[in-house]
Amino acid sequence: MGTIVRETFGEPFSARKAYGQALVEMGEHFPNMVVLSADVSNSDHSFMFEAVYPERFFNVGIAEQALVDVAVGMAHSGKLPVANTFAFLFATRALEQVRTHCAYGEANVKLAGAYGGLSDSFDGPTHQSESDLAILRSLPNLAVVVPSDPVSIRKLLKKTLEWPGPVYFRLCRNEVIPVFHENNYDPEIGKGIVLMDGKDATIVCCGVLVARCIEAARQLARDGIFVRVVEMHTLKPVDEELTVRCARETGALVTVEEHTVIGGLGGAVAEVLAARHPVPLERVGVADRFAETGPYDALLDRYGMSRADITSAVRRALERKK
Amino acid sequence: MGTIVRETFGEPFSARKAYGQALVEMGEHFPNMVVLSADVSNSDHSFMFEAVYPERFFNVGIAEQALVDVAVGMAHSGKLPVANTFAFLFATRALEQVRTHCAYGEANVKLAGAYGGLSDSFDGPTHQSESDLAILRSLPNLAVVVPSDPVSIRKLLKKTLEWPGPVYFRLCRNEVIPVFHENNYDPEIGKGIVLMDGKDATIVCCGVLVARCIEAARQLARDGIFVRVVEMHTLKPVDEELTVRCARETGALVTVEEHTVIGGLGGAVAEVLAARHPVPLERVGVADRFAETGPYDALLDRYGMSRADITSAVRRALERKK
Amino acid sequence: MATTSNITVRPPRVYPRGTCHSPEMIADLSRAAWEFRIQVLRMIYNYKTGHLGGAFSIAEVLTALFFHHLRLDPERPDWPERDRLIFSKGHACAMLYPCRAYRGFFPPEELMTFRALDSRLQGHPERQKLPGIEVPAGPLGHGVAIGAGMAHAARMDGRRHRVYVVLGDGELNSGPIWEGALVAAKYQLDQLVAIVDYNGVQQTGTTTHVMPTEPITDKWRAFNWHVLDIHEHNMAEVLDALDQADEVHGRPTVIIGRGTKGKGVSFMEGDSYWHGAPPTPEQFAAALQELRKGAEQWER
Amino acid sequence: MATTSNITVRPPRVYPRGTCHSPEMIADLSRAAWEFRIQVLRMIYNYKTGHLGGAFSIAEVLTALFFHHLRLDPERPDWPERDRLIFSKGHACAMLYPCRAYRGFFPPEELMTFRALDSRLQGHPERQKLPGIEVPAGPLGHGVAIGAGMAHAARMDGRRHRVYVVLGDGELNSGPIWEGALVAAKYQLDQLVAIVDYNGVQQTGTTTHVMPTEPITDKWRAFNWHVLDIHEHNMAEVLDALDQADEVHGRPTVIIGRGTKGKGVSFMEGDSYWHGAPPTPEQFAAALQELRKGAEQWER
Ligand SMILES: Cc1ncc(C[n+]2csc(CCOP(=O)(O)OP(=O)(O)O)c2C)c(N)n1
Ligand SMILES: Cc1ncc(C[n+]2csc(CCOP(=O)(O)OP(=O)(O)O)c2C)c(N)n1
Ligand SMILES: [Mg+2]
Ligand SMILES: [Mg+2]
Repeated sequence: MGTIVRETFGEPFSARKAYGQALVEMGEHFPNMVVLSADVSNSDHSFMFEAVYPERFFNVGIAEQALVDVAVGMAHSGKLPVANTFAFLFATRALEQVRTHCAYGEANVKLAGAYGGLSDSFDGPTHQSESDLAILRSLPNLAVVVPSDPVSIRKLLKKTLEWPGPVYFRLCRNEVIPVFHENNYDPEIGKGIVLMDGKDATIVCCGVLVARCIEAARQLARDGIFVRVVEMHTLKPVDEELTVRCARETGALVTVEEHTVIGGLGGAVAEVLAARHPVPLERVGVADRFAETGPYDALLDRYGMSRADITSAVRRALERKK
Repeated sequence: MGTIVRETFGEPFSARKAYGQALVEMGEHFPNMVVLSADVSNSDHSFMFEAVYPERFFNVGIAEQALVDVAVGMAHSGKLPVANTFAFLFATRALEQVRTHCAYGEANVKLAGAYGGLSDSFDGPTHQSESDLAILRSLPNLAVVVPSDPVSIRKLLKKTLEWPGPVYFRLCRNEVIPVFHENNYDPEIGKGIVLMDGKDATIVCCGVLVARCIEAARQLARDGIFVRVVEMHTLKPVDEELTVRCARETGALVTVEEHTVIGGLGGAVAEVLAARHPVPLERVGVADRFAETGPYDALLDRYGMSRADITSAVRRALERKK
Repeated sequence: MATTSNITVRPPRVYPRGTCHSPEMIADLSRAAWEFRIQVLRMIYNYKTGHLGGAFSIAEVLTALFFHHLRLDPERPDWPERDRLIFSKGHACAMLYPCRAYRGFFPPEELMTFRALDSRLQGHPERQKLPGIEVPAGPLGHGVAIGAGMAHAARMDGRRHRVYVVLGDGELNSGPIWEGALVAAKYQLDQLVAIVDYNGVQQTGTTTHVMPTEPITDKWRAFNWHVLDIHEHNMAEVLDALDQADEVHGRPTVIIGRGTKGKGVSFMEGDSYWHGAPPTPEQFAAALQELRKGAEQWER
Repeated sequence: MATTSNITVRPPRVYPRGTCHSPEMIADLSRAAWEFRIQVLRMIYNYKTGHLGGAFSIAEVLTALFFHHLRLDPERPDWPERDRLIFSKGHACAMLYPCRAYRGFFPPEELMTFRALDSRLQGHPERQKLPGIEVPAGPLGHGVAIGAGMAHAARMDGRRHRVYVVLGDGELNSGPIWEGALVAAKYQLDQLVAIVDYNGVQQTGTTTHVMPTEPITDKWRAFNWHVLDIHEHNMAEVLDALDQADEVHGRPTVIIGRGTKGKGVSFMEGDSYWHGAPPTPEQFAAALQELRKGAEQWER
């Protein structure tokens, strides 16, 4: 089990480049796959797919609503479309298209949300996505997947393409820390993964913060606090059984996500606990507000997702167990 | 306290007519108030305001994104705009406008979401709003208010207009049951109201289902189960203190809402409980799916919000207390 | 509650694409369009819910499409080579359902379940419930971009089938329509044809009052579409326009179908009240009589 | 990390609306536009983040607005009678900030904090942080409808101030723009003026390649706007067009400002690479030199 996570993390690697590479690789696996972008293909890195498969790539201009609807038309014609634009634009500007045609109409479109969380840090709050997971998780029939590192992006993109319905796939803009061993990491949509075991509490996390959670857990272990770390890469369908098991076995949970503490991973876990096995839960994330412009790491720290925020949330959760 | 709720409920009265009347009344109180609609003023009943104040009414056509943005421009020019269209359209088609300009830009626009929940029953799932509360609750700076009966519509509309920032005000299309005594019902945004006291469990509810909850509680009382009923008309900011107090004093909660059980009132309460006082919670609402076309009451019953659904959720919650 | 389902519609023959537009054919299709209006009136009267005005105005266009112009196989609703119909003004589906039923996609007996609980005939079309519905509709503004996606997929696969999108004129207020129009023109999607039910009325009033649409042909031309301008209640013009659109190369075509909301019932014509209101018993009887006269004028 | 803030900009005089467009004034404003480009180059080079291309192309328009055409009071940024500027293409705010700073809204010393943590100069404008910003911007497509709301509110209050909206040409792909255009025309909002930075390039390529915009004047005319068609880097044309727009009655006006993305730096002009990329040290030096020459040509 310990072998899923690298002993020493890898060198930071561009998440969007990893995504672009994965897209190209999938283009070969899935001959009916098409890729669309809305004049941001150099941001979302779908241009890498365009370079190899120009005839399967479509740039619809600055028209996110058309982006989704064109993809819907293609999906209903036997194509496997991956639509690309900023996460916040899927979650807001094109949300009616996503709801009516992907969620209700069950068009098998994959929505790749670039620049998720605070990762479009210098462009500021309008371009960041503090609420996308809550929004998209509330729609019936839509899966929500958040990969965390380059290996995870590649493997989960494949699973996302194989999944029989629409999926929101949330990505990061920046360099991220390679956390997983290529050979041992084998994610399934809808199944959380225990990355580290522990008995005192459980950290349930997703996305680029997984690395910070592992570091936090390792640090707590030095202080004699043994924390289980679960990567919940699928927010929907969320892994209820694993969540309940962690509640039962460790007695307190902490969720960690690059998102408001309302309605996202923290919300999903709070709902499962309340319904099945109430225990103390601390939710680490953005405190229901907009962030600002600045370097990515500085924003993560300032807006409540520092390593210290994680460790002290664990300590608070432990305190509440008593 | 018992005097807030009528002993015998009133005759069903059109919620949208009550809203239209309230709009007209407020037009006099608030001289800078303007009302906008997007070619649905005969649905949302803002036509009643138009009839009295034609020069303060704007029909922008079938253009919900412009609806919000025009209202934003007016708000930043000293007007107090009430924008009207279907709930699902605010929560999806115009959501980027709501997020960027009302939530982030803090434009003081009131968004009156007509045809909330399943109330546009015959138009079917596209026109119903199973996820609007989850979506809008996830945005920073936006208040979310759900009135329940004609008195509540009128009183909460006034509070909504007085509230210093943007508010999403969710309405029902159909005839609703007058529940409250005009003189004793005095709601404040952000404060839940204890409608009936009880010690065994608490029902936290909002919207037109408040009437059903009271009926359910009265029925349970006949079986010796004494349930507290709280009207949580404001989902955001949610009344944390009252929620925690109910958890502490009654030990088990049931949320009842005309909405998916993901992320709405049930989500808000689950988050508060997990963070402050974990107790068993049963969430009554739509089971994360789209509904269908049909008569309103039949849909409420079929999709999980019947009186029997409420009473059995209370019984399950009591069972879990043990 | 429901009146018994007394089926009175005599469907027209099916005239395969390419059939010469003989006077007999035109009369048969025109008569059928009037009879479909009668069916729609009954369906909406039955449960007192549904959209009459925009269903009546699109009768000739849908009749022409289903009984002549569209290549379809009711036995195989998912036949890959079928022409696609995107009924973007989904609220008017009370007219879509009879056309599909009498074309053989489902039993006409089901028509009177329109908008009832458990019916496959949802208030707005649902693709999972009813065979042949390509996409759900209801929220306005989607048809052009979805049609563009379908037309593009067809071209990629070397398929020659065509994609027809039926729009309302009020629907053109909606931004996503113009996004789709740009995309379709960029990709020169000549397999795509939009038909605007240019009936001059939207939900709360005339388009002149609510949101002026003129100069309508200039708008579409400025968005690089080929424009045909016809009278939508004249069956011969509808049939000819659909043929002409087949001959356009290198750009999508829009057919502006000038007509009348509530067409066929004098007291409903041009009045936005009848966008979504159901008739009283007296109104029902009066409307029925007028529609019967309309149908009779095409009997021969 | 940050280079020291060596302020080199000599702002122009403020020429109140109505001032005759003398050659001296035109030269002064033109020179300042070039110097603002230098300031922008420094700001973006400083933290290696920001949008150069679309900032450079809008230099003359913003200079004309802030130092001549807009009625503003920097001491009272919320003066109710002020003209409104809605900077809808918010990504190009690196040019908005110097214009506002040198016009007196905040100290030019702050300019070099652009995009730093704790700066009031956010990556896209934030109204709560910086006085004078009317609305946030960043997500494209809002300006016209918001401007319509402001123009309408002004008319209701009997105020004569005007509302200016600056749009990108790629931004016109966006549906909400056309919704706003319809609303503004319906209400005949002649206090509203949109200016399109028609620089022929959007984020991932030319507009011809990504999403063709032509025939652009036909589009706006078909949406019932008055259209003026000018060269946006020609200060005299910009000033004249703004005056002409004041004289239009009964409909909103759009000024199509034909120009060049990345204007002023030969290797940036017309190349979408420079939409959002920061320069290397060598590119910075080369660009600086070209921009200085540009400014010098207006020295007199
Ligand atoms: C996006 C959206 N906004 C509003 C509505 C409500 N609505 C349904 S039909 C309609 C009027 C449509 O007018 P038009 O397009 O002219 O259709 P027709 O005249 O053919 O009925 C409106 C506003 C909707 N269905 N979708
Ligand atoms: C709705 C939306 N979609 C995408 C983007 C990302 N984006 C920022 S600028 C830009 C290109 C803008 O091109 P244009 O309007 O021509 O501006 P300019 O050439 O003046 O820079 C894009 C796609 C955005 N900000 N908003
Ligand atoms: Mg119409
Ligand atoms: Mg441009």
